Amino acid sequence: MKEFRPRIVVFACNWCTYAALDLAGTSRMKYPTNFLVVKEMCSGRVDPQYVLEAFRRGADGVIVAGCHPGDCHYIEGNYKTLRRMTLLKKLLEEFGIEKERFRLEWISASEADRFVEVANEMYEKIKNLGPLKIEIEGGR
Amino acid sequence: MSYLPKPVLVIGGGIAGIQAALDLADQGIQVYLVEKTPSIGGKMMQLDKTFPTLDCSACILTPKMVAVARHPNIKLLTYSEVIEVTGSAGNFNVKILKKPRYVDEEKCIGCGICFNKCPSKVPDEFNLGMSQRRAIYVPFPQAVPLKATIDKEHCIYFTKQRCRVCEKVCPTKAINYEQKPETIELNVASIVVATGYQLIDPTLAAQYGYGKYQNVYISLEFERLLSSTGPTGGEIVRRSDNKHPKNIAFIQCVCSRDVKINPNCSAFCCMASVKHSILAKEHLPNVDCTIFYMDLRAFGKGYQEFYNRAMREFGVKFMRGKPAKIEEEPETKNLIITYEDTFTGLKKTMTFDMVVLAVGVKPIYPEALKLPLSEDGYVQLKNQYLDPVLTMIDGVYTVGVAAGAKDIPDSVVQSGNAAIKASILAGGAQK
Amino acid sequence: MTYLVPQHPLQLVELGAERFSRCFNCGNCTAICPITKEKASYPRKLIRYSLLGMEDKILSSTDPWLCYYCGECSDQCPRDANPGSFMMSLRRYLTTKYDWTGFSKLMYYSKKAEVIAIIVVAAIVGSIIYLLHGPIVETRVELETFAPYLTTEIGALTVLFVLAGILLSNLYRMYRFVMRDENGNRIRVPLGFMIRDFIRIVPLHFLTQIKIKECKDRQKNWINHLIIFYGYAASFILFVPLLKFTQTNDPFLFVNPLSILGIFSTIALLYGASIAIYGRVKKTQPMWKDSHSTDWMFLILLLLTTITGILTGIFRTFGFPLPTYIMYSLHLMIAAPFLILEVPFAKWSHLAYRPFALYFESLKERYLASKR
Amino acid sequence: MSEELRIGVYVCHCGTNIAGVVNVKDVVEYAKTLPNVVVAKEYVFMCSAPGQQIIKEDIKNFKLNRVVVAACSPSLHEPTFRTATAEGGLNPYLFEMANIREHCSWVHPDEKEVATTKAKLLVKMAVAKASLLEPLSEIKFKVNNTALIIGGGVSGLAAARDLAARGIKTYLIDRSPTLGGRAARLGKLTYTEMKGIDVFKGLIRDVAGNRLIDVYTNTELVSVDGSVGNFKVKLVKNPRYVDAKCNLCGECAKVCPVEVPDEFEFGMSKRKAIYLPFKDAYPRIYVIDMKSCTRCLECVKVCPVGAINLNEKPSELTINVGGIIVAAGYDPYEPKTGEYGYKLSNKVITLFQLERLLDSEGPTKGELIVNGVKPKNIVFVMCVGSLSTTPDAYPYCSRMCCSSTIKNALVLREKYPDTNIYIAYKDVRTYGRGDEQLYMKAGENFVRFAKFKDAPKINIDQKGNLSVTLFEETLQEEITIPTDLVVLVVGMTPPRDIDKVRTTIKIGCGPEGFLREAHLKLRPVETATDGVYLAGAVTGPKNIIESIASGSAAASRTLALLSKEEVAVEPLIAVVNEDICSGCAICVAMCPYGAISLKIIDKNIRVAKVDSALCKGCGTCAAACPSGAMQQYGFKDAQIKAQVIAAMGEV
Repeated sequence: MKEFRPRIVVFACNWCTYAALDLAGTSRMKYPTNFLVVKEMCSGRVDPQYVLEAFRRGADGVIVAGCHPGDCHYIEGNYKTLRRMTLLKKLLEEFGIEKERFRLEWISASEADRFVEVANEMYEKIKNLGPLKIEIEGGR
Repeated sequence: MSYLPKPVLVIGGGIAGIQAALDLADQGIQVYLVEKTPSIGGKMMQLDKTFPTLDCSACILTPKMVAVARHPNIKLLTYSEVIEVTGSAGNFNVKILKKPRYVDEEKCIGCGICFNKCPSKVPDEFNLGMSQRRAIYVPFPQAVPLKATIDKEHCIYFTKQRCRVCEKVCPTKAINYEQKPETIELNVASIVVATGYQLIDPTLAAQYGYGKYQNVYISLEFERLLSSTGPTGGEIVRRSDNKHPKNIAFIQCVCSRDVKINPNCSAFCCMASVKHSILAKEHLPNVDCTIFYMDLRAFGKGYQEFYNRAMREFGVKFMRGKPAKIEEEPETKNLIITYEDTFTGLKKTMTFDMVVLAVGVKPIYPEALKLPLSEDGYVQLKNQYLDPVLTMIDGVYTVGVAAGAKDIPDSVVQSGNAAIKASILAGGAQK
Repeated sequence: MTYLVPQHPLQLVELGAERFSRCFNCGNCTAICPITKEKASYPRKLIRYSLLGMEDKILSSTDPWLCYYCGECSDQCPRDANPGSFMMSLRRYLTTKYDWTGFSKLMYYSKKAEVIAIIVVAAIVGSIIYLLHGPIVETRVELETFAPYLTTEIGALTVLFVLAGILLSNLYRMYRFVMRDENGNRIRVPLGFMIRDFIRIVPLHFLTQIKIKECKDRQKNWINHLIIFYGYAASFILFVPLLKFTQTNDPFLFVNPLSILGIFSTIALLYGASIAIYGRVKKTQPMWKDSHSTDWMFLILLLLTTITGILTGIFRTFGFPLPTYIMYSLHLMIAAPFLILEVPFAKWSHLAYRPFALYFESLKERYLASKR
Repeated sequence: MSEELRIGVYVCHCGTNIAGVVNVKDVVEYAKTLPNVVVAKEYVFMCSAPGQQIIKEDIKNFKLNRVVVAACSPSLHEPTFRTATAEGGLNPYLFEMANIREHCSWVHPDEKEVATTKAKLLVKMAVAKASLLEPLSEIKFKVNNTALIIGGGVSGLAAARDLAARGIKTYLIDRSPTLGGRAARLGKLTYTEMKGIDVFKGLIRDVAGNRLIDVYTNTELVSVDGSVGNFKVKLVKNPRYVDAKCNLCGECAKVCPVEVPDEFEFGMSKRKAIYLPFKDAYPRIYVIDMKSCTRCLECVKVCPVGAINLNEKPSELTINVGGIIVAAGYDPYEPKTGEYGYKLSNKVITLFQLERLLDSEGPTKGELIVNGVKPKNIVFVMCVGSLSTTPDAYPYCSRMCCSSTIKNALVLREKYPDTNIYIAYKDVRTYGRGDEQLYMKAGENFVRFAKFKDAPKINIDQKGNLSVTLFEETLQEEITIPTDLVVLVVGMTPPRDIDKVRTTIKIGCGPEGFLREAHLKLRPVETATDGVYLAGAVTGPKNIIESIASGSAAASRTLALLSKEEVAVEPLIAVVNEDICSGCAICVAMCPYGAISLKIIDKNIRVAKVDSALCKGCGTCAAACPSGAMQQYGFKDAQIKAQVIAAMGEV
């Protein structure tokens, strides 16, 4: 049987987390493959429906990440993200999507190591959980 | 009447020079930015992170470097030196020596094939000799311009008339061993001196045994150790045995605040060491960090808060007292520091795996300018208050550490100050 | 809690503490000092006490007497505040404080007073000799006849007892100043301990001055110190208790054991004083870099005493009666002020203060131990 | 859009940086299989001139209308390839980048096969998004090349001086009746024989009468509209009650019956209700302090030139400027009554009061006289209001006080050689050029330093005698210093009403209220709001030299903006589909920039409207829009979803 490799979508803001992922690269850090980054200008751009869409299309996990509270490039976009994603978390659990599969993280441009830490942790947990057990549009 | 503004010369491609050049260029002034090394970036490029925000230094600097390279108003002259300046404010005639890179800048695409193949290995200045580069090299991967340079002194072709490997492998045929030095003559309205600093020779503080004991480092070396692009790939390991240190001492005011060596305070070392101790803790969570200081000069915005964080969140120990000497344990190469804890009045010794000396700085000036200096070794200013960047020579401004030891924000502010002054001279009252 | 006396410690500057107010309190001096122990925190703390105006702390401290001025601290001081010379000045300062007569102060703070004092004492001795000398035999050298033994001995012993008395009383004052706890309260230790520690410490350190050796590279210095000390002691023994056998009418004999001792003492003193004078002129050692006027006076008087002694011996040996008597008178006129002024009031007194400082320190520790 | 999609994909080797891990050939072959891809190529360095040439030629040869480059991070070379795309004749926003270096080859060096798969997925995602890209054009605004400077202290003056020297029309406003700010009140300065007033006079020489500088004193900010390059600023000019006819005869002040503490002298002397703020005030015109004026009209009667008009009313004026410099300065920390004995004894004064006492033009003509006597023992207590020494104190360091204190101590020692001076300090932070030498000079002059950790106590006995008790940290002992005068070295705090200015202009501040710069290290005089700059101590404590330098630096950045004909803004801003918008106004509340308003189309139909000049393009509004009417250019729902969908499935 082929090894299960969770596929995880990362919604990263342009100013902090995307830069942190770049830094992870320039610092030659290592983290599991299959973290696929979708860039936004601000984590505040992440509409909860994107997360749902990702799960619906077969993502095994989703990370929404942005600047630390207070550091938002757009003054307070990340506070709005926080509000939305807190609500979304509850909703996802209702849908039967394990809470380990969704994370909201604050990762500043200099915290490449933090991303690597989150990635490793999440990858392990989801690997243990196995593939998402909901119906997936278009099949797997 | 309207006329085109005259150009301005900025000497030094560190952060201060970069900022001055960008400010001027944005104001529509033609700028010549002269840098004596093959790339701009200066000392800030060698830093891993910056205090108190812990921003990655390269990440915030490289966009500025790229902006310099792309700016239509900036003519970048790297690997060049100012050799003669005549004339006066508004009308300086400057001669610049462009040293041969032996690589055609137009053709080189910075692909790096040549320096992978070059057989001659040389201590890498960018990593303070802790790693090696080749005789044909780019000082660091994000160099601007990203053009190779042949270091003539170590090139096998230049020393032994054979090899020419780089020429063979270069995909764009950019190597040119016949390149000659070039003299460029410019007429500029004003000159901004942003030539920065050099570290004072740490062996002058002989009691700390730098150069004698392997595990004694200077702060810039430690900065390279912390950096993922550094010689150890971001691992803090000891020179003697490549092992992680369990405890590190940081000694402040080495070759600073010492009337016999350098009476000036170097202004940024305290915060740099606080930053180092925090970063060391981040790299090696179990490492013990002790900072030996006399006065902890956390004076800038957010600095005191950063210092408090180091103390409270990271458990960095602060020991008030100037250590008298360092001795080495011959077998372990550990270092024994003798000091007085001035808060308890006890004389103690403590053993460390690694010691980092926060070495003081002294300014560098272009000789061609013959800038009058003050007693403290820094440039003399005409009217420190009303025109804080003006030297004794009208039309010549100094910024950054060349104008007194200072941190990055203060350097950037001075650059802006000098830029508008130079701009006024260059553009007159016209717009 | 200490109440500060906000006076500038300018007297220390007069006593030779150069630039010490530059101190920025880094502790480098304490750390580099080869003789400070874990708990002792000098010179730094003493500088701080002086600068802030905490005189009681200085008076109750024995630390200045433990320093032998190796100069390490001054070499490495980042402010070039010269802690070594500061410690030296503190010893001078304490000497003036221990002395109740005021002579010490006079001599240390005024060169003029010092010179006048010497001249006055010399004049008094001169007049006494003039008034009380015996018959002058011109045919042969009869020193005992010129300076009758009894008179001289009485004079010498009087001087000795007076000086010893003053010195002892100064030592007692030192004891009173020093024997205080951190809060300035007086402390006492049982007599038994006092006697035991006295026997254990004072003779040993008085006779060997072994502490100097703890300082860095001070072997030579220690030997020189001992040479002067024993040269001095020898001549003291020869000319005070043994005066009867040395100041005689008999001609000077080289093979006589007393003469050998005498020759040893003169050579030792001549050598020691010359080395010290040379050192101070050339400033070869840190401790010799900043000489106070009293240091010069001490050495000059020592040298002159020795030279006049030697000349007296030479004239006596070769049978020149008049020159012998005159030189001997001069010798006494120099030796007397030297002894009278230097022993209790100035530099010589450190020979007593240093071992006693160690002694009092030990007593203090006993007290603190008993407290614990 | 009916046009057929023709996408070109270019995969970069980046030397071995990518090719060493990712099988580039495989990726290219895979790219060719993706929908609408008409050409896929590889090259060793796409960013090099030859690499860019390939793109330009292919756009022509293959009639490409979308370009995808798989290479390094867009933060590095997106601009490069955008330019290349544009040079090839395509709209630069029809370009998309896949980051297969930082996000792939560099982080998965040991898993070549999986990394290749990931690279394919990333290319697939980029192609999916590229398919949905739209041509966009940068938004450009004409720049109004005038500037407004708020605050007439040294930093504001320096900024005005420099901008005017470069031909920029500048409005300089100050809410007090004179320019000069705080520096004009300082006595002898640290590194020179000049006094604070001399620096002020040096600056005012270039400002007064400058035809390019309009000075408005007694003037406050009312509102700021618009954005970078085009601000519309409303000001209110409060009445001075005395007009320019004033010939400074001073008769009015002589007859004025009202006496109040003189704020210029920190209350140490009195002034009248009609007064000249200080001798060299600018403008040099008397002013009436209406709060204390009794309207007795004595001054009006006596004025020989009829310059006084008690019925003057506030007037509003509106100006249009391209850039704004906020140079609002600072306030000294004001100790509470009883804090360090402040106000309990008139022998406890602040450093600023001491500066006035030592100034030859001060209330005592430069003689240090307190309570009628010359103090012999003086104690300076440092870090009052700073470094969290007391519960009310701020946590930060006020930076300038150490050298300022030492300077004053030296002035005192020189002037009164028999005074005994103690400086109770927490840390001596003489960081600046020449400061360390000053510190040593203080030592040489027997200025004594005592280090405390917790705030010293000021004791006042029944006779009014003062002493200072502190725990000397380096002696581990409590000491008490008897003294005749205690000087509280107060720190710098944000100006009291700064929040009003801040919220009017919409700029951020730090936890203590000092204004926040765009980037602490590299953009210290800019704010996150384009076109608004900061100068002087309003961003944090600074000394005079630093304030003047930052004033000039702010002028430099402002000039960089105002030198341009136009400002260009990336077009990645919000856009409303008015057909779907229900006018619910959720987005209006979301926008941190107030860029969204409701527009009335019909009587009952309101739709959201985005002010493209204010929108910064965060997309928060789009994420909140319940109907999907609000979108963001470059990040439309469909584009993002296409990326998400492309991230799934096998390759």
